[in-house]
Amino acid sequence: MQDDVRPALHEFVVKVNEPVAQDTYRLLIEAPELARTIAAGQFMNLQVPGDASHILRIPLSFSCADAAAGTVELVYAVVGEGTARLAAMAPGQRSTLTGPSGTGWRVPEQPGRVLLVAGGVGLPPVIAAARMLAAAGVGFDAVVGARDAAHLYERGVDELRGMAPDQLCDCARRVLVTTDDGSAGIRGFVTQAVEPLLAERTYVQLMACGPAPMLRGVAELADAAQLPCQVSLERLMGCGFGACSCCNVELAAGGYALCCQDGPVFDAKEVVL
Amino acid sequence: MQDDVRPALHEFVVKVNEPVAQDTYRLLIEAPELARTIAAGQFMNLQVPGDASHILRIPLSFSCADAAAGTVELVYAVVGEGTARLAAMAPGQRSTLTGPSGTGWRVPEQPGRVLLVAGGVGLPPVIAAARMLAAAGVGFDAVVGARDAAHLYERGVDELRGMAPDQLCDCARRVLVTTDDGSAGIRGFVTQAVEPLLAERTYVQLMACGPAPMLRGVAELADAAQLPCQVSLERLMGCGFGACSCCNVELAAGGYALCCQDGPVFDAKEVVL
Amino acid sequence: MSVNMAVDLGGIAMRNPVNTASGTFGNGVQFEGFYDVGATLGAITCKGVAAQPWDGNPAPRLAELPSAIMNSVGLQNPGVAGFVERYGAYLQGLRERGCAVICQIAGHSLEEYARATELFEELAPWASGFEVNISCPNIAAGGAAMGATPAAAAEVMRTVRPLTSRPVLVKMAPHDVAEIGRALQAEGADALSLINTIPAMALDVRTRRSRLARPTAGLSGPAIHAIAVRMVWECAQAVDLPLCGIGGIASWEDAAEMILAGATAVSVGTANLTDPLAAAHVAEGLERWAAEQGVDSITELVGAAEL
Amino acid sequence: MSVNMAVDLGGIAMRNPVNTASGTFGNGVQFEGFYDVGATLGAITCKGVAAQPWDGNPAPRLAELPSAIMNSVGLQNPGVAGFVERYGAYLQGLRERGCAVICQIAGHSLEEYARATELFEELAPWASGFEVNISCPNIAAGGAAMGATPAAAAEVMRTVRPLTSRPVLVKMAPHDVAEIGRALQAEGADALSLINTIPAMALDVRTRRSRLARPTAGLSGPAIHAIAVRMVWECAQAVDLPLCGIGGIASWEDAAEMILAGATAVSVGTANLTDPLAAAHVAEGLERWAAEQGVDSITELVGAAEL
Repeated sequence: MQDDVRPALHEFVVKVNEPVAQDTYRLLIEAPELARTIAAGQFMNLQVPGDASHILRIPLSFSCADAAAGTVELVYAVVGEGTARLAAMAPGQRSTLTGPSGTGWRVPEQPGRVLLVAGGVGLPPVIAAARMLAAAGVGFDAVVGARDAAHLYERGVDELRGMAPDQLCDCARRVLVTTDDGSAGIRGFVTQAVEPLLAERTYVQLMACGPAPMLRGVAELADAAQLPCQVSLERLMGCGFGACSCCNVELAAGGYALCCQDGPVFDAKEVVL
Repeated sequence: MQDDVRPALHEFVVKVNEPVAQDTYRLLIEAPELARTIAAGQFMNLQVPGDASHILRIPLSFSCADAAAGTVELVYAVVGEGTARLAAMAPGQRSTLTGPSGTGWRVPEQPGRVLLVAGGVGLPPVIAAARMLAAAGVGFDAVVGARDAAHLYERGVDELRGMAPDQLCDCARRVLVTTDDGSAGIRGFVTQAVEPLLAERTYVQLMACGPAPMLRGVAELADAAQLPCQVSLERLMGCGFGACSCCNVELAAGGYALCCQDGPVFDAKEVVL
Repeated sequence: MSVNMAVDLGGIAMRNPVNTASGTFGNGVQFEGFYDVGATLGAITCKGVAAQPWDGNPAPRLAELPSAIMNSVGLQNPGVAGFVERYGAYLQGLRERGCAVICQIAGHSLEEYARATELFEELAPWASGFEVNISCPNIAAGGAAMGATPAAAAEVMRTVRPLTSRPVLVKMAPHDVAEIGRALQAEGADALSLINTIPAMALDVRTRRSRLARPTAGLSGPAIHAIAVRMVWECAQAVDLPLCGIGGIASWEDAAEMILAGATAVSVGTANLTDPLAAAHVAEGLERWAAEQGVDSITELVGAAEL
Repeated sequence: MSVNMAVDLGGIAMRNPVNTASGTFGNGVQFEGFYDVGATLGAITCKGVAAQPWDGNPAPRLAELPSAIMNSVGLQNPGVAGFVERYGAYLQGLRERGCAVICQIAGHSLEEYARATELFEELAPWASGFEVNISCPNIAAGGAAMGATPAAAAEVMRTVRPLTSRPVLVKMAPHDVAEIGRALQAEGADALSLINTIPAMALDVRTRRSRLARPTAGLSGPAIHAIAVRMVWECAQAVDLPLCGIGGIASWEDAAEMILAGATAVSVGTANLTDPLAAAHVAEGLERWAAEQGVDSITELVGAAEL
């Protein structure tokens, strides 16, 4: 456990809070110290004012931290009462968050291309991973899955396509979209796009975020290809900083790690997905 | 107990919700059936959305029900979390209320002038009483007390002054204002204005609403003048329609009545103030 | 796709599992302006009534707490004769409309329970059954609850049981529900209602006094729901009696949890104050849920939690 | 205007009455990014630790409820040796900074409690005292809590007491607090901490399964506060020991209620998750309150409710 992860309490101001796909919002907050310190794959835990009967904060990952502007971009799905309340926050409204929390993505040690895989609202942390890789000069391809075209966060896909070109690869980046119903991109699950990519192109690692069944599928393909795979997991969280031990993740070796502290990013082989 | 009081659930729409004095708001709601059926001195119990941790509705009296327009006017003080939430409701917002609830003011059976006495947020139901009297052709004077000029709901005082003139009295209506600090009207409590009025002019009855100490003082003066006195009481309420028995009012003869059903308007002699 | 929603609560036939908790629903008539009580609910449980009138506790009787309220009404009631005089005709009509009527019996001593039962037997032939409130303060024992221990609860039941052949339920306090439930079953209780409000304390820290007129009062509302479900489950493991699950039920989901935990019926309580249509919404929602669960009868879902 | 805020919790000297509830505050270090724990709190209570490491319960361990959460962490812990290795240096420093450090002892049997106490004695000379968690499941007795009855609680205390001369507190479950408190006092407990979480049940009505990995789990948060205050008051009437009041304390007012009800100290628990600064705010607020109440020492307010 990383007891040196010491999130702080930050005030934030909502700058933008706009729908960007069905049940999906893009939130831009001003939180200068957070923007300076948060690393790709880490998360924050937001207090959303309004309903005192919900006592827990809402843990959210981010897609982009702009240290110069002092802003952090989050893209979230409205899935319940808490995120609905968040979607109602207006520009100018203030609240607090705790962060940066947890252990994020790691840039692979070996040189070579990474395959990023995002399913649903797993996309934002994958965008953050892509920015991290691009900044480190590491090439990547990406597969982005969504239920259908309406739920696809297209701007995120465009961002992946538009990031600085690979410095170490001479071939073009591939960013593939899959939807369950074929209303955008390839019809099917992300794994159906990942499998041929793994056969066709060379990767040193996979990095994936999305629903548990998707992560299991991606981890199996990585395993078959004998490639390491980082996965970012989602858990209901009590505190978000190691105080309550509620967000346990089963370890392959037995026992549990804490998603908020040891994760949310884990080596797929170390956890039971 | 009046088991025939059968409030219903009404949807309402906020038309106006504006500050009219310090910590005091005027709320105009559209609720056509309520506007048609509610009687002076009765109340309603509003559901104010937002914070599920507060499970009770907010009981409020009203100042004016306009059956033709389908609207009801409420003037309320922001005194706690619930009324603060109500003050944040914007025009167009909808919620529900239960009502009409309780037993309201009674027009005196004997002919003659009534002295109305209002303290603080006791003013709105007194305005409703004045409208009821004016419609019945009964004359009245009024004493309106407030902490200071800033907390005085002046528009309400103007309404009392501007209502249809008495049909049975040839002398002009008196509407006196008192404030604790003298920043408007007479310096002192309402009783300091009530006492000389009782000595000087002839009344058949008093009708009063305000804080408990004020009601005690007014009831004592009425008693000394051998006049009946109706008082409108305030209690924390569970249901507002006789289901929970939580809003008990001690009876002079022993035992308890329920404020929400037997009141909020009582004969001052029948209750322990 | 039509599910049989009828249940048998210890001999009380209910058209659906929805009952109301004593003291939160007046005596039914107060809700007739909101919906057709007689056509909608499985049963109502009236306010607790004693042989003689009780004044109840002084004000304040109510405090609001997070997702909860506290009350100390103290069973204000007009006595059995006054109750029957005022509400008898309405309640008889309610039963004729298909809604069971459960009268709650209160007492400060075994003698008072007996006398109230006798008076109800004499004056309320329309009552579907009785619920004995064993949380009333025992005047002789310094105010402790009449049925605080298995032995004391059994004694109350032993007193009431021979006096009526109609179904007798017992409203249980929120402690030792397995042991007390077994004791009540042994004494011939037909069903158990649980839980009553949870004793709690709220102080005004400026005046150092209770926020209510009594040092302690009963906590109810959504805050206690998960505790109540656990106690219903514990009691259901311990006894072989139908249970009426009570405690913070504000939605059909809350009621469904109670049924899965082992309750044959459910009582909507504090939610009646928040939303006077709550019990009606629970009845509708339970029927939809039972259909979605694919059962022919709601009784198939009683105790059907997979734990 | 300066009030002496120091209290003595059964031999544990605290600069102010504010402690933290075990399992809600990590082991203190997790909050150092939020405020200076060592300079602010009276004490912290560490997570429960057993002689050998425990894995704890499977996921999910958490559910959100109205004004509350439920958890079933199951005392995941690295064992005394692992705990001391990982946190010993920090905790020794915390004590040197003026904040008492209370280590919580867990066990599945009397032998395990004894072994854990011996290991703490050997490896944690910096501990200010111990809190014995008697709500751990008794493996030999099918999982019932180790200290569920006065006799069983007394037996745990009798096991631990001879093994240390440092203060021993007992973390009490939310039932029979008067009787169990008296039994613990008779066995030499120095102080009592109450209440632990309240057993509760939350079901997913579509799957018919528990929302957590165990059938029941512990309810905590503002929903249970008024119940906890009542139990602290009941226990204070029954015993002559200092109490640490725990249960839904989210504000200084909540803490002040506990003190008025009879608590010498208070532990902030679930509120640490909601607002990591909660315990610090409680400490500030209590000092303002004590000054407004016009006392020279906060101890004058302990049990000072006028009921």
